[in-house]
This record gives sequence, structure tokens and C-alpha cells, in this order.
Amino acid sequence: MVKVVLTSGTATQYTDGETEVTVAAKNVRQMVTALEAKYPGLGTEINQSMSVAIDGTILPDPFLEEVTEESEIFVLPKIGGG
Amino acid sequence: MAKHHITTTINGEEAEYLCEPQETLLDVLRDEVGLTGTKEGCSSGDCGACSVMLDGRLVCSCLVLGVEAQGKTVETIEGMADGEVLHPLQQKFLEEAALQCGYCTPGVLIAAKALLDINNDPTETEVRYWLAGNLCRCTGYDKIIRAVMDTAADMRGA
Amino acid sequence: MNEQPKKFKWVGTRTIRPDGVDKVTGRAMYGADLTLPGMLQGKVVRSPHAHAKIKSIDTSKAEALDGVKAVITADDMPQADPTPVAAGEAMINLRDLSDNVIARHKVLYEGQTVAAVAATTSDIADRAVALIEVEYEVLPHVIDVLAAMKDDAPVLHDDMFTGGVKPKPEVASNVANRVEFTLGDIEAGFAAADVVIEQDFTTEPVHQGYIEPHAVVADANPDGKVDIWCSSQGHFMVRTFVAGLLKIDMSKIKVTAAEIGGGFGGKTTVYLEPLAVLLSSKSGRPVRMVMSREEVFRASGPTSGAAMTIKMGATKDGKIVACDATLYMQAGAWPGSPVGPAAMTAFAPYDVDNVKVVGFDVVSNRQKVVAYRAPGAPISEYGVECVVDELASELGIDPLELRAKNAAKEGTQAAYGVKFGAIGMVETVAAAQATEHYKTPLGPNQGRGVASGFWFNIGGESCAGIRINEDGSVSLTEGSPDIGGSRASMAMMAAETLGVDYYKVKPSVVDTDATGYHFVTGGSRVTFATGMAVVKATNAAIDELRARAAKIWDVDVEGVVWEDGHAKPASSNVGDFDPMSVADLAAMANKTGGPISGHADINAKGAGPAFGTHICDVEVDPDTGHVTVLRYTAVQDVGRAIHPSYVEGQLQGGAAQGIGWALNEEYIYDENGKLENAGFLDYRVPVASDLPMIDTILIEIPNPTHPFGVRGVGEVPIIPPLAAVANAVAAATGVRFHALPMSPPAIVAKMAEKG
Amino acid sequence: MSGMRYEAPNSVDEAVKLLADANGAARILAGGTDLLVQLRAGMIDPGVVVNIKNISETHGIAADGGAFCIGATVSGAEMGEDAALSAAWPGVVEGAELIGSTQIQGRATMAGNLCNASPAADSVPALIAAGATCTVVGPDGQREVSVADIPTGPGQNSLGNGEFVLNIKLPARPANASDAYLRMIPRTEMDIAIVGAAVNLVLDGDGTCTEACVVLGAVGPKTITVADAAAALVGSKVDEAALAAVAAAASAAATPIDDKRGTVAYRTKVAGVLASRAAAIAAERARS
Repeated sequence: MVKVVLTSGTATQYTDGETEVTVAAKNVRQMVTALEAKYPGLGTEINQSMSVAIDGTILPDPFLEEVTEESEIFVLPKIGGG
Repeated sequence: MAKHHITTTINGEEAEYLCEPQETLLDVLRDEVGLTGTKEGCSSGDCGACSVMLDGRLVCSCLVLGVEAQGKTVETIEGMADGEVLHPLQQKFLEEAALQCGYCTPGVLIAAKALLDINNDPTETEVRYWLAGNLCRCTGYDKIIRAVMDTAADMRGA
Repeated sequence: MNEQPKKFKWVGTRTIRPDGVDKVTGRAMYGADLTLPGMLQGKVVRSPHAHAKIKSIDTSKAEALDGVKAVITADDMPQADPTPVAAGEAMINLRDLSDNVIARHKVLYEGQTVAAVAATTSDIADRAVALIEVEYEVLPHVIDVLAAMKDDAPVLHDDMFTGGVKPKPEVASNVANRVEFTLGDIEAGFAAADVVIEQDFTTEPVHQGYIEPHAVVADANPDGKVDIWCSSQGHFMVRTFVAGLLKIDMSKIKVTAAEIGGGFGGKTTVYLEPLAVLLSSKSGRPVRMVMSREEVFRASGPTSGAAMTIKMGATKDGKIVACDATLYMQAGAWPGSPVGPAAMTAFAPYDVDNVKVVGFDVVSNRQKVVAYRAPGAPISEYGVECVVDELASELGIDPLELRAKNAAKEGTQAAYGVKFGAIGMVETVAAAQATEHYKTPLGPNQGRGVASGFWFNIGGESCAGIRINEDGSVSLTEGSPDIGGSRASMAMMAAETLGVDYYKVKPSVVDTDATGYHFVTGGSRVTFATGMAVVKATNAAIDELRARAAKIWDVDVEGVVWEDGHAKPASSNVGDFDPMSVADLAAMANKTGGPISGHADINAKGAGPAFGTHICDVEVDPDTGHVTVLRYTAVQDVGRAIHPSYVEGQLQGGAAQGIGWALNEEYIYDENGKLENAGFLDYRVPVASDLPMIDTILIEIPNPTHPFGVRGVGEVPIIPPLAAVANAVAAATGVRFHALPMSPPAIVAKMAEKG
Repeated sequence: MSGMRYEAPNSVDEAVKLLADANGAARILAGGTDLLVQLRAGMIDPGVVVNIKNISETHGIAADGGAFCIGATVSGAEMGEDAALSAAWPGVVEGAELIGSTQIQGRATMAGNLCNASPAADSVPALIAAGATCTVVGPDGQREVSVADIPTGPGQNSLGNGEFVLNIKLPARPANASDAYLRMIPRTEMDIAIVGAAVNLVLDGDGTCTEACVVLGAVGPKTITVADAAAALVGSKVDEAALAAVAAAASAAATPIDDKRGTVAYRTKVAGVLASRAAAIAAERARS
């Protein structure tokens, strides 16, 4: 099981305000699928409008990255820049 | 409306063009003469990107009619280097990174040269006020002002 | 000029940029500088109303005018789907983008495009614009962010329901989205605080203010191919949007990046490009479109204005224990203010356990905001850095000391979630404290302010190609438009990696047919991400060079090492061969397998976040309210300065833009929602005589994920100035200003109010 | 926009005829720095633009027994380069030199600034304070007019059909006389004045002010000549009390509006601040 921290309201609207959720996953692809199954809409939201940070590195297009029970996983809004 | 036939001197060479009365010198230089080094930033005299010398005076070419150049001399950025040899200001701007995007650069160089031609020992304040009509949004002006001052110092030393 | 570390030959030196001579001699070709045979001039019909229904558009008179070759309205644009597309800056809804390019049923701001024409001359195009008759039904409008949130405010989109709240609202409103970030227990945090400061702040929208107006030349062929020449922060972004909006295969679109005359985020979207393509396709001729300065101000940019409440609590000994912020940010006519990053960055410079930030993305009848240098961060961090100063004063602690005490460091959990790696916040504060500037006494009516700033920086897609030419010189191709010297830093990194003379490497920013997808030149990413691609491509070329040497020497490739620009035997066991230079190997290339090259196509990860701390001295004329910036120092952790001059230039330029934001830049509307200052005369960007020299201190804490340690540097510098200036003005006058800009009338009014 | 004719007559008579024939549809090109902006912005669409720069009477600065005659096409830069004019009328010259950038200075003229009749025109308050006159030429010959009578309201002037300003004249002045012009702008350059204030004064041998004129710009539809401020100066040594009275009188006389550049309260206050500062500078110049 991996622990996923949802820091923003954009994500927690799908979890009834829950900011920490756990799902079974070995990589981001599985994690997003599992989140969608558990909280319908959340996986789609992550794919469309959010980034995932794993162990401090922000990934705008996460998919195949491995995650483990020790990983620090945060779901964030996408960041651009000027 | 009949176009005016204008004969003028641009960067030391005689030039002729046809222009409509409402066309600005900036329009004419860019569209009729093909000298696109002079840039348009505002067309209202507020940014200085279109600076050229007209009969030895620094002007915004967007505030001069093309027809007014009849019989006058015009100097643009394309005439600043002497063939392969850059003007000391151009060289210093490269060495000191006094440009980022480079869009205001032709106007700044023309204006700076106009200053150094009449005053080779300007104070920082004099350079800043002289160039106040040349907007630069990239550099914060620091390196531009230094490059002009350093060129002046070189010219005095030479 | 001898500050480069010994281990580098080129990195850290001040080379001449490869595009420099073109740019000081007027040869460089920007967006408006291309002329094609038979080219037409395109112009735009814009809405005179802030909010109106389009009842009808009659183009017949314009079409009948001699010299007019094409007229288009929204009917000429394919209907766009409301699908979010990832390009340019974060996610953009294609339908909104389409409406912004050309209005379909309704205009949502003054200056929105409703039609466009192409004619043989500019003058005829202008007359055609005047002949297009648009019938409007004017609707009530709303400009201000707080007014737009009121229950009785005119609603811009009747299908927009606030996202991020549960349950989903039943009534449409101008609040597009709510975001929230929390860390720890905010109530417990404030309960533990000895001092709590809570203040409201506002900022006005400000324009990026690039000197080059938007410009494009489009040439649509009868066979469906489209060539676009334009000035943008990403020609691949232009391709993505044009393909999506006009439903053209990307392979048929070739976009060439003209030199770009500034962008600062403002050229990360399209305005004219789809119109020029449509006009070209309708007329069968190339079309050039160039915005006037007035159009730039009315219809492009700016960044959000905002209203916010910032609350911070600290213990007596100066430990910040709780931070709370509420941000209301203007998105313009469609959703998409940078409220997310504003919320995430607000308290990021500090190591605080309990944080809550709530943000709202609010639409109103003004043009759609677009990225501006660290989008959102200058706004939220302005309020926060003012409150940090107030805390310092309340606690009787030096403001830099308070920042040092609470600075985020490696391992700090940021409020937006992530734990920081190696970062330089502590170092920037320490360097600022150590400056002579910070210790210099001030005179009457003078004040000193400090502020810090944080920005994430980003990575993203970049590609690079290295080709070793027959003579050993090196051609470098990449696709990140060079907005401020990046060709130089790319060539320096290639030269350093390959071990050749920098001036033997010629970098080119090539068109969309000639390289792979690149994310925009934005997010302070190019030296980091495209630089990583360049180093990777160079290493691939080195591997190939080693392989060629191995063939020539008839040894295994493992037996060949690359050192100082030469292939050498790894040890004497390999054999006794003279080192071969790049030129030697290039001369033998045809006999050893053909041309030699290296390529890399990457999605760069691991951009290093960056911090800066600025010091500003001002003098305020108490009678006129005029603020003079006397002295300015910008300190920043830059990771590694590849070309220190251009890094310093980023700090200086960002500081100048921030000073303008703080003091004089703003959008002014009349009661009809019309912009009153659409020009450089009354939209007051700083001029040369407004500023002092801007001293810079570059701190180098290398980013471990980049081969040379690069962090993005372009955006952080615009963040601290707003509060640094505000804190200096507060120190000079004894009055805290809660609204930007602090223009002379605003200063006199506030001082009169305070007596 | 189009259909505009361009004429560059060589004589006053030709110019007058062109202007008169155009019947109000003509615009004069002197420096062109307002005209071209208005053309480009579509604010005006003249049938003919008459360039008066080829008319020799509009050229040069002539000094005659302490008086000066400044041609209508003389630029601010040319005025600044004239040492005698700058010494005698530093306030008039600084007003003209504050119009725009170095680039604008190479083109913009005082006569154009006057006839364009912006309430915020930088060169006008000092001209009026100086008691300047101008020569107006037209179909009925020429007339001498006080510059104060040229602007009649924002963008409006008193010139009749076919008329234009040929030159501006500054009178000879006694010893111990000087002037000053100050304006308030948000930046240090390139802005339109939010408030302008000109002071012209004459001191006697022991430093007592014998004559004064205080004129405000940008705080009303036209310039405002503040008689009470002048009265406060006359008879004084231009000391602190007198300067405070000048400030109070100037603020009291100002009738500004709220607009994008400033508020009523701000302009009213700053009118006083600048008037008193300009008076102090003028007095200092007159003493030295």
C-alpha cells in the first residue's frame, strides 16, 4: 500500500475532505487507476490537471514512476511559469 | 492619392522611395526601404525602439512622416558598424551582455551613440536621463548604462 | 572576470553570445520583420464593450472595398470542443482559447477580437476594419475581483460552477475554482503564537510589457500545408494550438521561431496566429499581422490582480508557528488565474508546521490573464513578506534575522507538500545580511526594506542534436526560442562537455519540422531542461566519437576515453595511440561509418527550486509621495551560473519589473469597463532614470539533478521586489501600505489619512 | 486615415492660403510629436497636413536687446543648446525640455505645445508666467497675442481659420530676475504632468521681490494664474512665510479633476507644494 497526500481542495473534493489516502500500487499508473476506482473522478482530475510529487521531485507527466510504501507522494496542481 | 517621390540619404547613401503622406519614416524604412533593424514598439514616441538620427538629431522615426525625409540624412542601426568593424558601443554591448531579447537594442544603440557624439564623459545620471525614452523591459538598464559609460571611458582613453 | 571554478573552461565565463552581432547590427529577424512576396496585412476588429452579446456582424462593406482579400469571423473557425489541452501554461480549455482568439456569441472584455481582415496594405485593412458593422446587445459588466464574487454580480458564463467545492454548487458564478492547501493544525499553531498579525492586501493586474508587440506571418498552401513565422515563447505551443483550434494535422504545420522581443510569460499562448492562418487560407496569400501597442495592452497579458488576507503567528523568540492566507485572484474572462502556484508558494520560503492557504480563481470582464514570470508567486509572497516584516517589527527582531531563523532548508516540508532537497534560502539571507548595503546608514525620509522569494522552476520536454561537421566544428540544434541569451549557455554546455572551443559550436533554434517537441521557453526551464538535453546529446556524440576512434585504432570502445576534447587510449594496455581530436575524427568520419552526431529527446525532471532575498533603499518625498529607489541588491541561489552576465541580467531585469509593479504599473478602467491606459504613456514601466544600478550576488548551491548544477533563475527575481519596496516605503514613512501600486497619489492619500 | 494630402510650403503666405482653403480640415506639422500620435490613433483625419518647417520665419532663436524671438519650429533641444536663452529664462527652457524624451526633444516645439492646448502642457505655464507673446499669422495679416490667450480649453485654441503661430516672444528682463518650472510626474521622465507650476519673479537689490507671476498647469481646463500667490511673493524676501502663503494660495486656486493620472485631493495639495518649491528655485536663481 502507498500513502498519497492530497494537499489541495481540487483533489480532496473527491475524498470528502480526506487529505491522506492509501491504495495498492507499484507505480503511478496503478496508483491513479486505484484512486479513480476508490474515489471516482479523482484519477481523471489527476490526469487532466495535476502533478504528482514523489520524494520531493515534482512530475508534471507522471505515469511509469515506481512507488513504494516508503515513497512520499503528493498530488499537486500543475505548475507552469513565465 | 498620389504617392510622394522622396530622395534622401540613408546611412550615407542616396536613397529614393515612394510613400503615402500618412506613412511614417518608420513605416517607410521598414516596408519601403527594407531596413527592418529599426523596430516598432509603440508608434507613439513612448518607447524609443524606432530611434534614428534625422539630420544629426535623435528622433523617434514613428513621429516623423516619411515625406519629411526629403533632402535630409537618416542614420539607422544598419549604418552604425563600419563594414565588418562594429562601433565601440556595439562591441561593448556584446562584451557586457547589455542586451537580452535585443528588441530595444537598435534604438538604445542609436540613442547612446547620439549622446557620446556630443559628450564623451557623461555621468551615470546623464546617461540615464538621455536614455529615459528608450524602454527596456529585460535588463533593468544596469548593464546598458554600464556599457555606455565604459564605452565612453574607452573612447576618452583612446 | 576570473570567478569561474577551475574545473570548467567555458561554464561560468562571459562569452559573446552567438546571436549577438545580429542583434546589435539590426540583422536579427523578429516577428514583424519577415516580408513574403504578395503578402497581405491583417488587422483585427475588436469589441468596444466590456460585456455584450454579438447580435450580428455585417462584413459586406469591408469585403467590397478594393484591396480587401479576406474577412473572417468566428463562423470561419471550427467549433472547438471544451476539452482541456496540455500546452503552453498548464491546462487550457480549447473552447475558451478559441473564444479568446475570436468571439463567437458573446464578447467578455473590451478589445476582444470579433472579426479580422486581410488587405493589400495596412491602410486599406484599417479602413476595412472600420467598415465592419457589429451589432451588440450590451450587458452589465464587472471588473474587480471582489465585486465579481458578489451574489448580484453579472455572471460571465452561465455554465460555470465553482470547482473544488462539495457539494457542487447549483448556481453558476464567477468563481471558477477553489483551491486549498493545508499542513499541520492551523488552529493549534495560532494558539501557540505569542504574536499574531493579520492584514489585507491588494495588487493590480500588471502587463508583462515586452517591447515587441505580437507578430506573425502565416502562409497557407492550397494543399493544406501551413507555414507560420512568429515571435513566441514556444513555436511548438503555437503548433499545438493552431492544430487544435483549426483542426489541422500537426505534421502539416511548420512553425519557425522568429527572434522574440521579450515575453516574460506573455507569449505562451496564441492570439493572432490562428487568425493569420485562416486569412491566408481564405485569401490564398501570405498574411502578416502585428498588434499595435494599444492592442497589446487591451488584448494580451496581463497577470492577475488580487485581494488577499494574510495571517501569521510567531512565538516571542521569533519562531513562525502558523500561517494562513486567503487569496482571490482575477483570471480575466475565462478561468485560469495562477491561484494554484500563488497558494503553493505563499509561505514556501519558511519552515512552518501549520499552514492553510485557500485560493479562489475568479473571472471578470477583462482580458484573460496569461503567465507572467513566476505566475502568482509575486502576488501572494508580497502579502506574506509584508506580514513577515510586521512580525519582525512587533517582535523587535531584525527582519533578515527573522527570515534566517525561519528559513526553509534541506528536509523542510513545504506547505504545498514536498520536502525540499538542497536549497539556498538560508544562504541568500546570510549573504544579504553580510552586505555592506545592509549596514549602510540611511538619511531622513529614507527607508530600507528586505524580502525573500521562492519559485519551483520546471523541467519538461526538450530535444537537442549535436552534429560534428566535416571540419570538426559543431552544429547544435534545439527548439527553445532564445529570449535572453540561451543560445550562448547551450553552446557553452556543449563546448564544455565535448571539450572544444565554444566558438566552434554554432547553436540554432530550429523549426518544428527539424526537432522534437519542446515545452515553452518559460518556467525558468531552458538552461535546465534544454541544457540537460544538450549535455545528453553531446555525450551521445562523444560515445560515437569514441566508437570511431576505437575503429581507427582497432580496439574495443571501452578502451577509448574522452578527455579534453580528444579520444585517448584508456590505458597503456590499450595501445600507444596519439590522441585524436574532434577534427581528426571528423576527417575520418566517412571511412568509419558516416556523419557523426548525437541526439537527445527528454522530459527533464528534477528542476531545482530557487530562492532569492532582496534589499531595497528608497526615499519618499513626503509632500508629493514620489518614491525614489536609491539602492538595490538582489541575492539569489542560481545553482550554477553558466553565463554569469546573463544570470545577473535576469536578476536585474526581474527586480526592475518588480519595482514597476510595486510603484506605478496598473490597469485603469472607466465606469464602462474600458481600459484607460492602453499605452506606454500611462502604463508606466520603469525608465532608465527611475532606477539605480541593481547589484547582484549569485549564490551557487548546485542542483544535483543537472550535470552542471543549473537551477532556473529567470522567475525568482520578480518575486521579492514588491514587498522589498513596500517594506522600504513603510520604513521611510512609518505607514504600512496595503495596496499596490504605491503611486504618488496613493502615498499622499494614505499619509494624509494617517495624519 | 487616407486621402490625406501633405504640403510643405516655403512661405507664410502659401501656408496661410493652404490652411484657409482647407477650411478647418488642415493640421499644422511643426514638431509633429502630438500630430503623428493623433493621426496614428485615428483621433484626427485631416484633409491636409501643412509642414511649416520650410518657412524660414519659423526657424531659429533671435536675441534682441535682451528679448528673444523663438521660431515656431524650434525644438526643445535647440532651446536647451542656446546659452543666452537658458540663462535668461531657465524656467521657460526647462518647461520646454521636460516635454518627453531626448527623442521628442529633437522634434517637439513650444508653439506646438501651446496650440495643442493640453491642460497639462509642460511649456505653457512658464511662458505665461514670463508674459510671453506670440505672432499669429493668417489671412488678415499678423497679430501679436499673449500666449495666455491661445489655449481656450482642453484641445481648443483661439486661432481662426487659416491662422498659425509663427513665433513666440519673451520680453527683456531686469537684473535679479529669474523663473522656474516644476512638474509632478509618477516616474522621473516620459509622463504627462499631474501638476505643473511655474514662477517668474524679479527681486530688487536687497532681495525683496518686486514682481511675480505664479501659473499652474494640469489643475484646471486651462492654466491658472494665481494672483494671490504672486501677491504673497511681492514685497517679501521669498522667505518661508511667503513660500507657505504661495503654497496655500496655489492650492486654493487649483480646480482640478479626478482622472487616471491623479485625484482632486492630490493635485490640490501638490499644486501648492510645487508652486512654493518653484518660487524658491526662481528666487535662488534671481539672487545668483
